[in-house]
Amino acid sequence: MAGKVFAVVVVLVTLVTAYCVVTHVWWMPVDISVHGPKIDHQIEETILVAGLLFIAGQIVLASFVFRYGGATGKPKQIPGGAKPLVIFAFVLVGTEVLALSFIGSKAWGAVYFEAPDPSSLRIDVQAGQFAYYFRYSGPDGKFGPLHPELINEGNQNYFGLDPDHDPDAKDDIVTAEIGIPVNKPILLTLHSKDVGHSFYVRELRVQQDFVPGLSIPVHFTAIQTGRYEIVCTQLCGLGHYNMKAYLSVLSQSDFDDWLKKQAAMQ
Amino acid sequence: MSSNRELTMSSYVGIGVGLMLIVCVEVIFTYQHMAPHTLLFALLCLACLEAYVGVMYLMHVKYERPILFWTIFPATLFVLGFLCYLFPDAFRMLNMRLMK
Amino acid sequence: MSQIELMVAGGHEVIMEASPYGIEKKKLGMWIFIVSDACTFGAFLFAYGYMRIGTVAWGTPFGFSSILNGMIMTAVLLSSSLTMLAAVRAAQADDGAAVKKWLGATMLLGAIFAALHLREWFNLISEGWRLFANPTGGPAQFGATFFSVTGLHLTHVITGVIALGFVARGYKQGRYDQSHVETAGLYWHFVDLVWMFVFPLMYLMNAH
Amino acid sequence: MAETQVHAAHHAPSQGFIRKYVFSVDHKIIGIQYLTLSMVSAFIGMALSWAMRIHLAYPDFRIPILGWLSPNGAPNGLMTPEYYLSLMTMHGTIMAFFVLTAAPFAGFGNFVLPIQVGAADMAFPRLNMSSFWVTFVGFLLAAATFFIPDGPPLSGWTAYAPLSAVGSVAGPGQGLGQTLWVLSIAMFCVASLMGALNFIVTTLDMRTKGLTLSRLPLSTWAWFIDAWVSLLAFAVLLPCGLLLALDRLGGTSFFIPGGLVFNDQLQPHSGGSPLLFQHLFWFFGHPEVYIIILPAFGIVSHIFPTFIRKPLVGGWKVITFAEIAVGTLSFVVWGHHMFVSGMSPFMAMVFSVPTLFITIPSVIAVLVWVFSLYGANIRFDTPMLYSLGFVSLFITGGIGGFFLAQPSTDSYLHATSFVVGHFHFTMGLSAIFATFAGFYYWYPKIFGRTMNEKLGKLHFWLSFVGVYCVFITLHLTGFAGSVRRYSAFVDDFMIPLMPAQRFMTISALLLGAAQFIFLFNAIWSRFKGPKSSDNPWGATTLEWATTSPPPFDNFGGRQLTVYHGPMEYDDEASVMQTSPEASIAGT
Repeated sequence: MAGKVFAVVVVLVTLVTAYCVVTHVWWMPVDISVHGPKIDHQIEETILVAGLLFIAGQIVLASFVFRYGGATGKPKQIPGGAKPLVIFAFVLVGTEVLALSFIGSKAWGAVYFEAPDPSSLRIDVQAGQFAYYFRYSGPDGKFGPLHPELINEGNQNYFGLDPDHDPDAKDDIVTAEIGIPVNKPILLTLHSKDVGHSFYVRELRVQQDFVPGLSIPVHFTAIQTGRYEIVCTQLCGLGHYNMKAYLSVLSQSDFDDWLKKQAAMQ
Repeated sequence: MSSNRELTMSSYVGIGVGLMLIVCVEVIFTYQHMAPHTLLFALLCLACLEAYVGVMYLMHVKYERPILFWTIFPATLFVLGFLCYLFPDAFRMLNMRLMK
Repeated sequence: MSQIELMVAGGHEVIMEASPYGIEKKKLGMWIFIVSDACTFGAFLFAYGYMRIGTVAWGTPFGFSSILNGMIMTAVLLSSSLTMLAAVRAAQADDGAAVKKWLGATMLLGAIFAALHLREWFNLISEGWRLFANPTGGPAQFGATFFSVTGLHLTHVITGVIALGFVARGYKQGRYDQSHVETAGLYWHFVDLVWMFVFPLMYLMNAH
Repeated sequence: MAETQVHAAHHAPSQGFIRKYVFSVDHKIIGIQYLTLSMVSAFIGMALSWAMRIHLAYPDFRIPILGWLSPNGAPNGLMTPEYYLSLMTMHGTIMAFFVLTAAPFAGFGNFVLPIQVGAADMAFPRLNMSSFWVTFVGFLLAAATFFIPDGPPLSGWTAYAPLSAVGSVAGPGQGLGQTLWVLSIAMFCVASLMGALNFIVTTLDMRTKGLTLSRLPLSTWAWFIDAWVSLLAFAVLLPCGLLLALDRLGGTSFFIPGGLVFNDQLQPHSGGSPLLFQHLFWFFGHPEVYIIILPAFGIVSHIFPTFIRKPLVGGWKVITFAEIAVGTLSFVVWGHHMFVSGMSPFMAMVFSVPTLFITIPSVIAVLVWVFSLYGANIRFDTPMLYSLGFVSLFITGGIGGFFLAQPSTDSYLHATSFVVGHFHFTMGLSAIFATFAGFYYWYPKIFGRTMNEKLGKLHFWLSFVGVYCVFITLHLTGFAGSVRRYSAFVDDFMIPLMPAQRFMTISALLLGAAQFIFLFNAIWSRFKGPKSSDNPWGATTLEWATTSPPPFDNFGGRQLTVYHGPMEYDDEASVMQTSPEASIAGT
């Protein structure tokens, strides 16, 4: 009895899980990046491969428990013993994981090993407890150097810029939201002023930690306008849950206007 | 239990003197103005040689059953070998640092 | 007969599976400890290497006098390994007086090593080196790595000297036998061999 | 000779309550102490998870006891975000270290392993006692953080630097709380190293006549392999903890880079690397999850043959080599926790491949369990139900691994609740289920009484269904991008997921409530349960060849000789390992 109940429960759980995954009850938001389809494709591929293993494993478990629960008489081993099982694991699972790592590396390489487009718009991102700040280089195309000792939230010097002494810093535009033009390659430089943070935009399929002390480059191209949430996914302290900013993907003309407006507010 | 019959005290003294000589060679190397990584490589090789001699003779593994050798060396070298995986990030720390 | 009585009467292998290693279980235990401790030291040295690679302009604070001091320390520690071997041989020959003499010599050499090492430490400290400070104005990582790595080693040496004292006392009182001396010897040689890495990496790589 | 006399002196049964039950060198008492400690820890950890789940789904709900525990963290019982993080940190720490590492390995291992190898005690009984008491001090240090003014640390069980390294400027709890945490973990490391050393030597050197390695019970094999993994992994966590302590207390900058600014104040540190901390931590951290799951493999492999009445397919070899492969590979995959951490993207691929390949030995282990059921006569006593539950949970958990092992897919799913669901299945609940299996299985041996079957089965069904309700939902919300370690869902994105959050909270409350059935059963059966025979399950290994509970020296002065492997089952018939009768299953 217990065995039959167990089998039924396992099958039910498997079917419900599979149903939820297949019908996308809760699912990834639509991708808005150029590289995203590769990642989405990889996830689909993995769902197929892993999902089949999941269903097969649970169903075989359930059916054996159902069939042999409370059986009597002389027990027997599966014909052939363990050898076919080991061969199965090596050949089938081995092929699967080889394929996944091969295709997966290509998806990963497409994101991380491709050099950023030289015409990219460069934006400097600084994360701190518990906000992001973004910096555009302004008309001169150059970022002023950073002076951590000058960082002062009170007078809104979030980056530690010294416009009085550094000419490059004079026209830098610092914003609390990030606006980017659509269909233009973007190169972010991530750095943190205090602890580890992360830059995660679900729709962009981008997640990258900020490492205190390092500048981490991230590049992507957004292909759809809209306003998207940036959230921090690296535990950064008591305000972690509330650390977020918005990414606005704008048409080129909207972006130019927006940036002008931001420059005027400096 | 195990016995030390295989080595006499004077051969131990010889090993001790040999190890000290290797240390002297290390010191001489240090003052040859080699490139740091060449020096590091040379020093590490010599240190590993010393450790090997020490473990095999002073600590007597050579005269124990081979399984002892095959237990301690693979386990230790496995851990130390794979810890090398963290060095690429040390170079990242050098090359991608925020503050020059 | 109980298991214990049997062991007393017939020895280990009549009633138990032979150890695959054919050595005393406490010696095996010491070997296992050494494997783990080697990884601990290794991780410290890897952290040092990581810092060293990742730091611009590390600086090399040791002059020849420090290196010479280090060589003397190495010689002292190597000799203590030899006296330790002599103590083990004396224990195997059941020569109580010689065991006491050689263990005493080992402890003395260990203490000299510690004293020389502390002198080096105090020299550096008086020059202004700290765990977090570099008197020459360069990166502070040298002090941090040097004091922590050698501090860990020094702790091992001092622990070893104390442990040898207990072994010597136990041996004299007849509570301990030659296997205890051998086990302590393994530890002592291990501490010696760790120094064979600490010396080139912490001293020689930092000589100017 | 002196050696054996010293040995004999250890083994006179101690007189007096303190020597007998508190500072006891008897491995059985120490095993019970470990099990008790982890049971207390488990209920603390569970209470913390309740508080967190309630806060996630019903942020306005007041929990009065929290208000009493921390007037600052939860004024009037209303949890603040930072207190949520503190509870989360302590949930992770207590569960990962003091429950999952302590119970299946140190707890059952201590009680059962020496008996299974036919020894009177562990190889080093006093070392064994010290490892428990050091663990206990570690536990007290961790528990003490609840009662200090700033409360427990809030940097998660992974305590990433520099959040964990810079001190109280990084937030409440990062001062004294984090210091106590580091010391607690260092203590735990030392205790685990001593325990691992003891297990290894006991398995190698204390086996009774005839108990060759090929005849070792599968649980002993798993504890032995696990001891090696512990020995090497904790040896690296210890320096990691010491360096973190130096950063906090000695002013060094191993993990703290220069130019950090907190509250507009430049910190007096320079030159460290947060990535170094992550590497050292995960070098331990990934083997740690196998340290947790390997004893579970062993316990389940040990229980299976008893209740399917035949040997596992492939005998001892296939499952044991799979465990060795898993244990070995576990050391070369740690970087998959760091795919998006700023680690070299090339290393991400180097770590990804072995992470995927560790699936192969895991799949072999699962296939062994599942296909052993073929042609079996399965009996559904509670231990077997839990073992079957373990297999099902482990399959489900393992599937998530495919997604997190690949850097490309991980870059979307990393730090979402998908990860939380995944590791709760694979190492959390799987190991807990195996622990329950072991508990129901060995309870008659430990206390000489049997646990109530009806309550046991009820406990199983509620737990099994509850686990799936909570943790599959976590996977699904993870696909939707629900971020972990968030205390309140202020994000626009997460609001639509609130129904899922409420469902999980209610399931988790029920799942937790079911554990009180177990607690009641365990305590009640201790005093009122029916007396158990020496071998209630008809099992064959040495722990069943002695009385229940076993006498002080385990076999009442008998010296056993072993003639068979541990899986001599054929339907109703079985042959004890100690019986010279002919083999019936050919192992």
